[in-house]
Amino acid sequence: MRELFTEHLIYWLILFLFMLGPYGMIFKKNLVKKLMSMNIMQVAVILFFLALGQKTGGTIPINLPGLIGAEHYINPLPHTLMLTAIVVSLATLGVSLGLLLTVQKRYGTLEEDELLRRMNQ
Amino acid sequence: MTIVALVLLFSGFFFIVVAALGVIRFPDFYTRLHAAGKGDTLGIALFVLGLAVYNGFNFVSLKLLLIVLFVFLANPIGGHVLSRAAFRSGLKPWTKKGE
Amino acid sequence: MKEQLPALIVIVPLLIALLSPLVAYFSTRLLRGLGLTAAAVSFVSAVGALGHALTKGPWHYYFGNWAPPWGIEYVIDPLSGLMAVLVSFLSLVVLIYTDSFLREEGWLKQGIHYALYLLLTAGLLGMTVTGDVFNLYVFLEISSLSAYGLIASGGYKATVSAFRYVLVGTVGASFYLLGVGYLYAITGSLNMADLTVRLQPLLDSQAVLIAMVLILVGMGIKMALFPLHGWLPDAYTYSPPAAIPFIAGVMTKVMAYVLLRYFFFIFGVLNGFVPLVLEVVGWIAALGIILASVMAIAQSDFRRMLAFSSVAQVGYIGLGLSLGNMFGFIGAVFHIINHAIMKCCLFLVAGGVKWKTGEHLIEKYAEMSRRMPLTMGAFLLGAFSMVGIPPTAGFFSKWYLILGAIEKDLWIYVVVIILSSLLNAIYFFRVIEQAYLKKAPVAEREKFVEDKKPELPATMLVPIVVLGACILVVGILNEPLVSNILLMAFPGGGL
Amino acid sequence: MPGAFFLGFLVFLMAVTGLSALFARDLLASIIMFSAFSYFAVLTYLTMGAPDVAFTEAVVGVVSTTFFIVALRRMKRGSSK
Amino acid sequence: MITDKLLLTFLIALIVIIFLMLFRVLKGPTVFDRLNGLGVIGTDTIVVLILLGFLEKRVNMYVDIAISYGILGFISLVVIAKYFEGKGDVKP
Amino acid sequence: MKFVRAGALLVVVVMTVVLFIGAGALPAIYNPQSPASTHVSDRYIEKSVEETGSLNFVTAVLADYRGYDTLGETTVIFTAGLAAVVLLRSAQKADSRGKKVPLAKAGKGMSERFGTIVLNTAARFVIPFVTLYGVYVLVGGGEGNPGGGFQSGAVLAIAIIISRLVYGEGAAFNISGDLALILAGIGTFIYAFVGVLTLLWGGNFLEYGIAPFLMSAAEKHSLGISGIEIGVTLCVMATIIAIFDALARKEEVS
Repeated sequence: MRELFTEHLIYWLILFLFMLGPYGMIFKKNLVKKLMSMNIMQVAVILFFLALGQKTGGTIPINLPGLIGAEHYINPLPHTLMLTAIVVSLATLGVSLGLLLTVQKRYGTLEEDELLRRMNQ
Repeated sequence: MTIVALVLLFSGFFFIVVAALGVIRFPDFYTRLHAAGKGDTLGIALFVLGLAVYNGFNFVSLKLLLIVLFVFLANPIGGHVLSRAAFRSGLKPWTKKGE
Repeated sequence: MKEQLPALIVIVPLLIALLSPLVAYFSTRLLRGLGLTAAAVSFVSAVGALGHALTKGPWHYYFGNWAPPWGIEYVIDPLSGLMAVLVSFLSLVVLIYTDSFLREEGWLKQGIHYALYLLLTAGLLGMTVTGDVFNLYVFLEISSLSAYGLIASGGYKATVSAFRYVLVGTVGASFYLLGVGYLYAITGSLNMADLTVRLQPLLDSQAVLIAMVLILVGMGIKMALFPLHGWLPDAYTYSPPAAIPFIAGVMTKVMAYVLLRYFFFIFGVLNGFVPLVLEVVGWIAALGIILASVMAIAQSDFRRMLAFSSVAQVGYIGLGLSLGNMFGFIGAVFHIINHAIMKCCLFLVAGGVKWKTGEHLIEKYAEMSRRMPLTMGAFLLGAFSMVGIPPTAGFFSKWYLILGAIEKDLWIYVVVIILSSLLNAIYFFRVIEQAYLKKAPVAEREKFVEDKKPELPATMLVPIVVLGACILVVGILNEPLVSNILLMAFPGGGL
Repeated sequence: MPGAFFLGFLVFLMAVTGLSALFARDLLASIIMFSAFSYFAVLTYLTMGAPDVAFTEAVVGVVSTTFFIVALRRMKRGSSK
Repeated sequence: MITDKLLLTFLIALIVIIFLMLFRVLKGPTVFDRLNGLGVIGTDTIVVLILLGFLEKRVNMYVDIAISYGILGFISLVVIAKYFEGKGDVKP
Repeated sequence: MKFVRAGALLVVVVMTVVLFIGAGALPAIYNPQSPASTHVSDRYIEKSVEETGSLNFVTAVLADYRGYDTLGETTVIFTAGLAAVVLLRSAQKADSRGKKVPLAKAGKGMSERFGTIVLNTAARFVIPFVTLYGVYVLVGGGEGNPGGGFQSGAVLAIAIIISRLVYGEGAAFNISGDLALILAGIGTFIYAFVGVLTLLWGGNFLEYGIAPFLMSAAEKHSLGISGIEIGVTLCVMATIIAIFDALARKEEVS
């Protein structure tokens, strides 16, 4: 039981952070906050992948002269994948902020209830 | 060299702690900004300088010096810009009661 | 160059898309030619690759010549080849159609529209032919982002629905990525073939179950499987007519293809927790078919009706997936093809009517058959196919689905399919009634009787007619299609 | 393992800042907390031995904060809870 | 004389300070207080990054990130100050 | 409505619990024997220096082994730029109802000049410094430091954003939105063009080793990597500026 706690605690924290995303998107009525919770979720996915690559006795995956062998370096593959994921999150953020500005311009509000009311007028 | 580094490190750390205390304890924004802007800048600069001395003379130390330079440039300007924005948007400075 | 065909399928539209703002700055006509060329090249190479896959077996293409699992590979087997042909064909057809809507726009708008459209094509094609689960995510994001852009360019209401789509779509993509993370954690590989091998001893692990659920939810959101379809109706209704036929026709189908690929090829339908998950999918899909069809009846906007019908039709694919046997597989893939073609055709018709009359409401379709006979003919074929009337394609996919359900003794699914066909008939008959039987009000009638112009410009009419013909052709040629391609595509190589 | 505890503490801080970003009434404050969230994310990535990712996140953090504030300039600052 | 242990002590102390600053960021009361706290967190993080680099024996990698942090604090302050130009509201 | 919210909360809680339980089945964190650290990654760590000539394994994987992913990533950025620009330019035109659009509260916009002497003077020092640093990140990226095309592009973009913020829309050190979009396309095209070159030389897409130069394989690979890094830098820089420009553009009075 104690092992489970030390070995998986970080996963749990990360998954909690991940579920903050859907929670915020459902229960926060402000669109900017929905956007933020989306971003938090993406960060949690990144953390999850990085946690997978951890290794005791591993250092940063940049070659040190004289230190040869796979067991001395952290797995570089998740880092690569997550670089892509970060870039994707920035891209999504840009697009959705553009969308929000347009919504604000037309409807003058970013609160979901108010927005729905104004849309159906 | 080590002694110099140690002195720099500890004095830098002292200023950082003092700045942090100030930010926590001072009564209003302007005084807190005062603590952060002055204390923190000096503290960081001394601390990083100490690390640079400890590291010896190489490319990394040059970069550390660059950081010191940049902190010295950016932090006060940040403070200036921030206090200007605060004052212009109508935040009143704190005064002792009754004055 | 022949051995580089798989790369060309995706690369050519991508390259042209990257240059299109630049090209549009100098000449929009040149851009139009380049875009059509790119789509055509992509289509031709997809056909070539499919031919190779059918005659000589699956084609593996290594990017950077790094062998998998270290590098990224493209796999063209009959299934992915068929999907690539479908996507690139529809992309080409809709691109011809797009032209009339864009002629009057400025260079920037045209350049961006072409770029986004070609990027969407490239993204969807990349998703179909890739053999790497993370590469699939990257192309998923390319296609989603370009779809957000295309949908949002349709006015203010479209912006709101596009924002909702961004949120929901990102949740879907993140769920998918987390699922990939679980798979990566227990196998250490990202290559699909390698995953299949390394997952075999692990299929009873809880982590695989979670990964399965995460991927199912993620892709389910993207393909608008029933309880997760909230973003779809608004997005389809408000987006601009130049882009929506392709998005509606192809995007959700490619996501469905990804699910098929995962469940039939990577997890294997008979192992571990898979049958349990599939059973749940089946019930949800059956419920979704009925509810979405009922919702479609209640709509007064033609596009909104089509959107709800899309949700119902995606349910059929889910049903085929959940059956998990050969007939279910064939039915699902066949329905992907059919539905892509007919939904594309129907949205083209909706766009054509909008172009001519500026209307989307069903009640304004009165006597449309005399004003636009060819367009309405194509609509009639599409509607018959949706309902499932024999010579058209839609009948046969339902037929295979029913066969699959009978084979598994799930008679309730048979009932669901037949019932939903009836519901389909009801909501399409409303439109048919308006278009063929109702008389238009006199004032409007005089207007269009005087009108001597052709019903639509040729660039719009040809795609509509071609797709209408395709519905018939696919229906009539279903036997060779199934026995030559779909049976080869079934994992294990058919009977 | 001290590294694990340090890591757990940082992720906990991220959770705190993330939650408070979601629950602030003032959107500008929310963005500032989001910025702090991104700071801790950088520290966490570094502790996990991923300098490349941390670097990217640091830069992306700046850019996304900038985007947020520039966009907020045209929005209303208040927010429902 | 300067051992890893000393650096580790500094590191932990700095983390505690950052944690305290977080209180300021979370509590407010005005936006400017939060910003101020954020600025202090930013500058302290620079030191934390460099210390982490010394502890990992890979200083040259961490210094780059530290420099970009310096820029980070600066630009976000400038952007927020610009936000307040001509707006004139402290509270929403 | 209450029921829907409660149901949604229930779904979120159940999902969290399921994920927590599922995490128990994952290999423990820090385990050097976990499949993720033993199966594919070994080759990247052991061979990448000789095969790709890059000391940074992450760069090696990013730009060479999985270079095609990175092409996709760059395209994603470019797509985002396109989508953001098309949105903010065209939404008001496409709305058929033609209502008057309510404007945001008047005041000086983000695109105005920001006039304090201290800031203006400081920006004169800071901007070249940041630009130089961006170039350094690009150049130093391959030589065993973190950094590379993406980071460099973002830092360069930050330099331009500072200039835009301080000196306003008429800043000398500036790129306009439309031009930025074209530049972003060209940047990504440079990346893809490296791949097309390798196709034309008879290799697979992005197979740098095929280049007909008199070099060792590792040198060819690092040449190819630097080629694509330049493309990534250009694309990222231009796209961030394009999005910023679209967001901060002066509100058009209609």
